[in-house]
Amino acid sequence: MAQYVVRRLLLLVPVVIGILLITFLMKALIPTDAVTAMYQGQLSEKEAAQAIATLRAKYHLDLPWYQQFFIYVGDLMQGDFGESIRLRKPVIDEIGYRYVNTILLTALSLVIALVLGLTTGILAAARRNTWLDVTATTVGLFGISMPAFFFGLLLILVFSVWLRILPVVPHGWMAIILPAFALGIIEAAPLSQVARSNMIDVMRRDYILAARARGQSETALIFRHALPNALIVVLTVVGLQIGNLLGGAFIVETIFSWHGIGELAVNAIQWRDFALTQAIILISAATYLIINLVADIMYAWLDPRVELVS
Amino acid sequence: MTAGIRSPHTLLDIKGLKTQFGSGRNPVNAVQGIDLKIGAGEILGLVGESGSGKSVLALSILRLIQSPGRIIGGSILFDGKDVLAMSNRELSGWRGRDIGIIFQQPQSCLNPVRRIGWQVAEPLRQQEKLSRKAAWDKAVTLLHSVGIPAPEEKALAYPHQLSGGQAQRVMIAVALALRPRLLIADEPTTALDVTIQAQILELLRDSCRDFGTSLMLVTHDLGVVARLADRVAVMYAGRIVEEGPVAPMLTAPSHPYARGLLDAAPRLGQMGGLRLRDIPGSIPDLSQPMPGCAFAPRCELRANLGLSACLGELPPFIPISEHHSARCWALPQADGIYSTPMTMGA
Amino acid sequence: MSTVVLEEPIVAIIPRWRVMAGKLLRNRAAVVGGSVVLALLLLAAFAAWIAPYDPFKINPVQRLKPPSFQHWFGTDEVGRDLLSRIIFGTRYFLLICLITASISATIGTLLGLIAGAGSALTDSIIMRIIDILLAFPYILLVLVVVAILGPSLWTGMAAVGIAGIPGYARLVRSSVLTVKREDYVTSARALGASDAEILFGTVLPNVMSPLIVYLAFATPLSALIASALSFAGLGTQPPAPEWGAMLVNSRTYLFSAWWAVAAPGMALFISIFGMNILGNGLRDVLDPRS
Amino acid sequence: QAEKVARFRLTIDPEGLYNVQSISLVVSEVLGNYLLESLVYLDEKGQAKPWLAESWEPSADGKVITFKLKPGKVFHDGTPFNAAAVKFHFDTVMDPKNASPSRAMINPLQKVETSDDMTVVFTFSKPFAPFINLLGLSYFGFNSPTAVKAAGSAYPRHPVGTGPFKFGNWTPGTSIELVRNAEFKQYRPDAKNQGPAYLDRIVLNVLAEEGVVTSALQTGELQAALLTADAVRPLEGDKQFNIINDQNAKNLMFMEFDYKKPPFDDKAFREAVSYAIDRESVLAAAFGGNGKIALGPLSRGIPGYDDTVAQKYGTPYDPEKAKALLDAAGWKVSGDIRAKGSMQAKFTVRSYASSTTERALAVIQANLADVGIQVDVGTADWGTFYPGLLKPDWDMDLNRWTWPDPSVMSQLFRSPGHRQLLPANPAIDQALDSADAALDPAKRFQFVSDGQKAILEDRLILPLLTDWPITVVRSELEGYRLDFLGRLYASDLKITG
Amino acid sequence: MSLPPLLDVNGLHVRYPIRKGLFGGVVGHVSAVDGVSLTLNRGETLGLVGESGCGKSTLGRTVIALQRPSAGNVRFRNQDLFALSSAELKQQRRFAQLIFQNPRACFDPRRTVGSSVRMGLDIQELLDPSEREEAVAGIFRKVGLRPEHRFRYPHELSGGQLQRIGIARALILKPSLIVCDEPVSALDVSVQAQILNLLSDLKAEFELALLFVSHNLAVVEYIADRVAVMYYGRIVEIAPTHALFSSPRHPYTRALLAAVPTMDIARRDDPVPRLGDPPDPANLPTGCRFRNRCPLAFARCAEAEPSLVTAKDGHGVACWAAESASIDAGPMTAAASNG
Ligand SMILES: Nc1ncnc2c1ncn2[C@@H]1O[C@H](COP(=O)(O)OP(=O)(O)OP(=O)(O)O)[C@@H](O)[C@H]1O
Ligand SMILES: Nc1ncnc2c1ncn2[C@@H]1O[C@H](COP(=O)(O)OP(=O)(O)OP(=O)(O)O)[C@@H](O)[C@H]1O
Ligand SMILES: [Mg+2]
Ligand SMILES: [Mg+2]
Repeated sequence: MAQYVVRRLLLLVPVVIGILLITFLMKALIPTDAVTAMYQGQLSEKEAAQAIATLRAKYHLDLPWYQQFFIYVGDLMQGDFGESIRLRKPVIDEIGYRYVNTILLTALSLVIALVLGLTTGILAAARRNTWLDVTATTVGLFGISMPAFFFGLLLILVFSVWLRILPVVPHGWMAIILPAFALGIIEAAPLSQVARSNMIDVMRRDYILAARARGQSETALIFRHALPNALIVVLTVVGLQIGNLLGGAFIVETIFSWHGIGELAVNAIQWRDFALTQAIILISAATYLIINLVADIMYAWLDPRVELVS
Repeated sequence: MTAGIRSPHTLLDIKGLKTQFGSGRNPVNAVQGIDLKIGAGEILGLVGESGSGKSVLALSILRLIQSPGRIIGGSILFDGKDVLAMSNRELSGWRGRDIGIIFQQPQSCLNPVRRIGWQVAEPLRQQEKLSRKAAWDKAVTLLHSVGIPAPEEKALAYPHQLSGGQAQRVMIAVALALRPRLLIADEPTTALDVTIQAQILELLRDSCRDFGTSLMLVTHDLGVVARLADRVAVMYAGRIVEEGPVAPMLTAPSHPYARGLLDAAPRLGQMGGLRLRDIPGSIPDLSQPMPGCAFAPRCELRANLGLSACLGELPPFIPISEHHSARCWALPQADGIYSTPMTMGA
Repeated sequence: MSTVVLEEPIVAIIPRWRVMAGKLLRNRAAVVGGSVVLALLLLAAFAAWIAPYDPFKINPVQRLKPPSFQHWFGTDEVGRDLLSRIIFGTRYFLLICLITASISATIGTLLGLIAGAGSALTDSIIMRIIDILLAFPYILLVLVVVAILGPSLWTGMAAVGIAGIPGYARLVRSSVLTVKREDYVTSARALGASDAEILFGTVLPNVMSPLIVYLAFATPLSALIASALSFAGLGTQPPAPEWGAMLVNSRTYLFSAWWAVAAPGMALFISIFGMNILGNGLRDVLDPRS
Repeated sequence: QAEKVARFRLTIDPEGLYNVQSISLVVSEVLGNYLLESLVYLDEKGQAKPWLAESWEPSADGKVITFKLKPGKVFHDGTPFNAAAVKFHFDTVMDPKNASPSRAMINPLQKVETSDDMTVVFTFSKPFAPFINLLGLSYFGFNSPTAVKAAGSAYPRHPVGTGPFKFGNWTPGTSIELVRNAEFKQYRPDAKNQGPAYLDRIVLNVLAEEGVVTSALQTGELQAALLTADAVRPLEGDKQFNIINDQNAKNLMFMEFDYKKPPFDDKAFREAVSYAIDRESVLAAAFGGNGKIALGPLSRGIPGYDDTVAQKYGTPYDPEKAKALLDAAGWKVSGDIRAKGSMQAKFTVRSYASSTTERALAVIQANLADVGIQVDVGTADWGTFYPGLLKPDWDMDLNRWTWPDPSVMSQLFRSPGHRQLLPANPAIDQALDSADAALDPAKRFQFVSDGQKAILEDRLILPLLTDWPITVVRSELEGYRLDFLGRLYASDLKITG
Repeated sequence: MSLPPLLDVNGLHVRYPIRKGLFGGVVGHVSAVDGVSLTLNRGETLGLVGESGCGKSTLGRTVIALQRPSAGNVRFRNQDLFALSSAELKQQRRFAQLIFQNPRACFDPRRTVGSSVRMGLDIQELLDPSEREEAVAGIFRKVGLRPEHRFRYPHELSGGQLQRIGIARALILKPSLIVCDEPVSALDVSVQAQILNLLSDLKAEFELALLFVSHNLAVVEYIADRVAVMYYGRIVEIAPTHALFSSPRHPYTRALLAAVPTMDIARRDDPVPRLGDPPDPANLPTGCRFRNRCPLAFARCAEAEPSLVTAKDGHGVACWAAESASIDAGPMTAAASNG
C-alpha cells in the first residue's frame, strides 16, 4: 500500500513536469507579460519603458522561456514559488489563504452535492419512471443547464434580499453557505444522474436478483446490496468533478466574493502575472492529482476486485 | 432405484401459470399455462431447449419476474398459501425461508463488494434475527458443510477470489442457510467443469436428503437429470409437454420432442460412429400466436402420420401411466411409431 | 450432406435505422429533446426570414423596453430587438456546439482509439497527456489558450474544444479496451484484417453509441463554458448575438430589466435542457438492454 | 455607546497599499480617501490650495519650487510629518530601482532637497506647470518613512499615513478595516469637520459583482458603493438611497486612428468618421446617459477645458455631412459599403473588453454602417489590448483616459504620441509644450485652449464622451462628499439612526 | 507418411502476465500453455479436452497466430508462422480459421451477418467484388440457411443460426484448418446436434482439419479422430479417440471420464471420484502438476515432471504411474495400488 502510494506519486512527476513545460511554452506564446500589463494605461514615456525593463530583468522576463523554466524549477526545488509581479509579494502568501478558501468551499459543496445528488439519484432509481423520478431528473437537468452566475444571483436575490436570512457581504462562516449551495446544487445534478443510472444498472444485476430471492427487503437491497456497488462509479465521477470545482468555481467565487484560487486564476491571467498563474496551475493540478490518488485508493477500498499493488 | 417414491404431501402446486414479457402488439409469452406439482422432499428435473421458458418459470414461482415481464394468469400455491396474493412483506419473509434459488452463473450472483461470510450471514440476520456474531459463526459452519476448505478464512474472501466451483458452493450455502423447504436450481452446473459438476450435484442431493428439501432442478443436460431427479418434466415453447418418473422419461419418452432431445444428446462411449439425430428447425417465436402444438412444425411424427389436429388445437395431457403423461395428439397411436431404435437403456 | 434449408418463415426485415428511429420516436425524452434541437436548426437556417427585426439594428430611444406587441421579448440596452437577437443567436449556439464538439470529439476519439488499441507504451504516453489536460484546471486552460490566441469566437471555441478532449479520450479508450477483447474483433483478425482495418472498421463503429450519448451531454456543457468565458470578458465579440455573452452582459439588469436577462437565459436553458434530454433519450434507445 | 461603522465597496482587492508601487484606481481610492494626505488639494474650480503645505513659491525661471509645510502633523505611528518625509517619498519614486509607475508623471523633476525641517525644494529640468496640480493626487500622499523602512517589502500590507483613518487590518481578498485616527487634525479648510472622524471604523468590502453590491445596498450591508448606471437602475427613486454623480469627472472616451495607414492618414476621412458618430446614443447605450458627450479633446472636469473651442471645432453628429465628406474624398457607395479605388471601407475597431466599450462599439458600428463604413469589432482584455496599441497595425481603437490635468494631452498626443505613431504637427506640439511649461494659470489655459483647437482641427482623435462615476449612498450615511479630484472627505462621514 | 503434417506445433509456451491493481502491475505469470508439441494432418480432427482454464483456448489461438508464444514454434503448411512478415501472415490466415464458443459474441453487432461473412473475402481480396455476394449466398445455403438471412443482424438470429454463420464465415475462405473453440458448448443439445452434424459433413467435403476444443467429452468422442487431454498448460494424454475413451491411461483422463454424468439411471448412484479443488494456475505444484489431486501420486511425482511418452500405437501419456505400471484400463478406484 505505502509502496503503491509512492509509485503513484512518482507517476505524478512526469505529469507535473509536463504541466510546467506546457505553461512555460504558453508563457512564451502569450503576447504580454505582467510588467507591461501593469503599466497599461499609465502614461508611458521612456522612463516608464525603463521601469519596465528594470522589472523585466528582475523577474527574468527577458530570458528565453526555457531558461526561465530552469530557473523556475530550480526555485521550486527550494520551495520558492516566486513572487507575484502584480501583487509584489511571494506568490505563496496570496495563494495560501485562497487555497484554504477554495478547499473549504470545494469540500462543503461536495458534501452538499453528494447528499443531494445521492439521495435524489437513489430515490429516482428506486422509484424509476414515477413522478418522483421525472421530477428529480428534470430538476437535475435544470441544474446542469443553468449558467452558474445566473443561479448565484438568483440565490442571493432569494435568500439575502427577499428572505434576509443570509448575508450578501461575506463575513464569518455564514459567507460560505450560499456559494457552497450554488456550487453544490450545480454539481449535484451530474452526480444524481450518475447515481441514478448506476443504481438502475446495479439493480438489474444478478446478485440483486439473488438477494431478493433470499427475501431481502427492497430497502435492504438498495442500501445494503446495491448502494456500495453504485458508489464505486460515483466516486470516480466525484474525483473528476473536484478538478472542475478547483479551477472552475471562479464564477461562483466572483459572484459571492468568496476569494478562492479560481477567482485569482482569472485575475492572474488577465494581469499576465505569470508566477501567480503558474503556481495556481501547479497547486490545482497537484491537488487534483492527489485527490484522484485518494479516490483511487478509496476505489480499491470500496471495490475489492481492485487491488493496490506496487 | 430411488426414483418414483412419491411423497403424499404436495408442497408446490402450480396451475395454469402464464408469464408474459412486454406489452404492445407482440408480447412474448414465455410461459403459456403451466401445471406442475412438486412434493415434499422430491427432486424434479425440468429440461427443455434453450428459450423454452425454464428460467422464466423458476423466477415466476418466486415472483421475481421483473418489468417488462409479468404473471398474467394461473395460481401458485405453496403449502396451501397463495403466492400470487402475497404482499411484498410476506414475500420477503417467504423467500429465503421457505423457498430458495440458485442460478447458473454463481460469480455474477454474488455481490462483488461484500465478503462471502457477510453474504451467507445476511439472510440469517435479516430472517432469523441472529446477532452479527452468531450469524457469522453459522455462516462459517454452513460454508464448511458445503465443502469450502478453510471456511473461516474463505468467509473473509470476496467473490472474485473464489473459483467457479467454490462460488457455486457458496451460493448453495446461502440458499440452504435458512433451510428452505423448496430449492430451485436453475442450471446450477452448466457453467462448471464435469469434475466440479459431479461434486456440486452430489452436494445438492445430499443436502436435500439431509434437510428434506424439495428440489426443482432446471437443466438441459439429461445426464444431470439421470443422476438426481425423481421425476422429470420436459418443457417446450412455454409449456410442459411431458412429465413423468425419471426412468420412463429417460428410456422411453412419449412426446416426440422429448424423444428428439434424448436422441440429440451425444453419449459417452455409445455413439460408435452413429450420426446424431438432430431436430431440424428451431423453437418457435413465442410472440406469435400458436393455436396448436408448438412442436408441430418440426415434428417428424406429425409429418409421418399426417396428423391434422396438431396445427389447429393444443393437445391435452394424455396419461401414459399413473404418474406419466404427455401432450401429444399422436400418443394414442404411439406404439411403434418411432422409426429409429432407441440406443438407450441399461 | 446436410444442406437442408430450414423451414423458417422469413419475416420482413426492418432496416436497423428504422428500428432505431422507431425506438427513438417512442421515447418521450428523445422526442422532446429532438424537437428542441430541430427547432434550433430551423431557427438558425431561416433566421433571416423568421426574425422580425435586424438583430444588429440599434435604437437608443427604445432602450430596455419591456416585452410588448412590437418587441415580444423586449429590447436590450442599445434598443435592439431581443427576439431577433435570440433567433440569430441560434446560429452562434449551434456553431459553438458544432465546433467545440468536433474538436473535442475528433481529437479525443482519436487519442482514445490509439491509446486503447496501441501498445502499452503509446497508451501510457497518451494517458499521461490526458492526465495533464485533466489536471490542468479546466477554466485556466481555456483562459490561457484565449490569452495566447486573442479572444474571439473562434479561439474561445478552440479552447473549450481542447478542454473537452480528455472526456472523449477516456470514454473511447475504455470502450476500446472492452471492445477489443470481444470475440468479433478476434474474428476479424483471424480473417487477416490489419490493425487499422480492425480499428476503424470494427472497433470504432462499436464504440459509437456511448460516444453519441456522451456527445449529447458534453456538447451543451461546452456551450455553458463558452458563456463562462464571456463572464471573464473573453468570449464572443460584440455585437454578435451570442446567448452566453448576452446573458453575461445583461446580468446587471436582473433586478431592473429582467427580460434582457430572461431572453438569453431561457434560450440557453431550453437549448441545453433539450440537448440533455435528447442525450437521456439516446442513452435509453441505444442501450441494448432496453 | 455603540461603535459607528460604515461599510463601503471595493471593486477588487488592492494589490498593495503603497502609492510608490501601485497607482491603480483601487489603491488610490483607499489611500487617497482615508489614509494619506497630500501637499495640496484642488478647490471646486480646480485651483491648487494648501493642505499639508503652508505655501509655495516658484523661482523666477520656473525651474525651482519651494514648499513650506504646516507644522504639527504626525503619522499614525507617531512620527512627525516633515520635509524629510516629503523628500523621502519623492526620492523613492524617482529611484529607478523601485520602478515606480508614478515616476513618469513627474519626469522633469530632478531633485528634492530640504532646507529645514519644514521646507522642501523641488528642482526641475524645465518649467513644469502640471506639477502643482499633480501634487493633489493620492500618488503623492505621504507615508511614514520610519514605517516604510522598518517594514520593507511588507509595507504595502501595513500602510502608515497621516489621514483621518488608520490602517486596521486586512483580510486578503475580502475586506480592509480602517479605524479612526483619534489624534487627527484636519488641515484642509474645505472639510466640514476639522477634528477627528465621527466614524469609529470603516470596512471596505471587496465585492466584484454589481448585482451583489446592489443587493448589499438594499440589505444595508453596505452604506455606499461605486456602481455603473445599469446597476443603479433598480435603486433609483428609492428614498433610502442618494445617488451621487461625480460631474467633475475627468475622463474621456475617444477613438483614435492609425495615422500611418490609409485611409486614416487622410484628415477628410477621419473627419467624416467623426461626424458619423452619434455620441448621445453612445452615451445612452454605454452609460445609460450618465455623463456628457464630448466634442473637445479634454474632459469638461479638467481646468482649462474650453467649451467654445469644442463647440466651434467639434464634430457634432451629422451623418449627411459625413456622407458628403466621404463622397468628396472619393469614397463611392457600392451596395451597402463604400469603396475608393480598390479599397473597401471595411475596418476593425478594437477596444478593451468591458460592458461599456462593448455597447459603445455596438452604436459606433451601427453609426458607421449608416454612412457606408463597415467595421468589425474586436475586444480583448487589457493584457492583450494594451500591448496591441503599441504595435501600429490597427485601424481604429476605442479608448478612454482618466487624468486630472490638461497635461494629459501632451502625454498622449504630443508627437510621437503614446502609440509612437503620430507625425510631428507643429501646431499641436508647440501648444502642448508651452502649456506644460507655463506656470501662470491664465497663460497656461491659453496654450491648453490652443492645443485643444489644434487637436480638433487635425481630427487627431474623435472625442466621444465623459462619463460620471456614480456612487450610491444609503441615506443613513451623511456627509458623503467628493472633492474636485474625487477624494472623499472621510472625516465628515456620519451615521445616523 | 511422406507428406509433412499440416500443422506442427513444437515446444509451445504461452505465458500471460497476471496484472493486478489499477495500474496493472505484473504480479506473476500464468503459463497457459507450457510446452505443448503436437501435429495435425490434413483432414484430421484433433479433439482437445480439459478442465476450464487449462489453456485450451490459448493453445487454439496460438496455433493460428492470434497470440504470440513466449517460446516454441508453429509450422503451418510448412511455414513457421511466427517468422512470417505481416503480409505473408495475412496470406496464411486465409487457410487457418476460427470458430468461437459464443456465437453471439463473435459477430459485430453493427454489421449484418452477411457483411461479416463477406468481410473475409474483402480482406483477403478473394474473388471478384461482384462475385462475392453470390459466394456469400452460396455459403449460407451450404450451412443450411437461406440466402436472405444475410441481411439480418446478429441479434435477430438464434444461437444455432449464428453458429452456422460462424462456420460459414470460416468456410468461405476455403481454409485447410479450423480451430473450433468450444463451438457447441453454448448451445443446447438439439441445436448442438445440428451443428455437430454440419461440421462432420463439411469436414469430409472440404478435407478440413479441425482442432476441436471442448470440455464435453461426449462431443469430442463424437467428432474427433484423435484426442488430446490437457491439464494446466500441458498435454497429459493423447491418443486415437477410441483408444483414449476405452483405455484411458492418465489418472486425470480417467477422473474426467468418470465424472461425466451418464443418462444411465442404473448408474446414478455410482460414486464419483473426488478430485479436490483445482490449483491456482499461477502457482502449480512442483513435479507433476496433477499430483495434489491424483489418487496415484507417489514420491517421484513431486520430484520431476513426467513428459509425454508416446507408445507405438500412438497413445501418449505423461504420468509416472502409467510408465512404471502396466496400465490396463481398469476402473480408477481399483488402480490406487501404485501409491
Ligand atoms: N426480460 C425478458 N424480456 C423479454 N423476453 C424475455 C425476458 N426474459 C426471458 N424472455 C423470453 O422468454 C423466453 C423464455 O426464456 P427463458 O430464459 O425462461 O428460457 P430458458 O428455458 O431458461 O433458456 P436457457 O436454457 O437458455 O436458460 C425466451 O424466449 C426469452 O426470450
Ligand atoms: N488474456 C489473458 N490474460 C491473462 N491471462 C489469461 C488470458 N487469457 C487466458 N488467461 C489465463 O490463462 C489460462 C488458460 O486460459 P484459456 O482461456 O486458454 O483456458 P481454456 O482452457 O480455454 O478455458 P475455458 O474452458 O474456460 O475456455 C487461464 O488461467 C486464464 O485465466
Ligand atoms: Mg435459463
Ligand atoms: Mg476457452
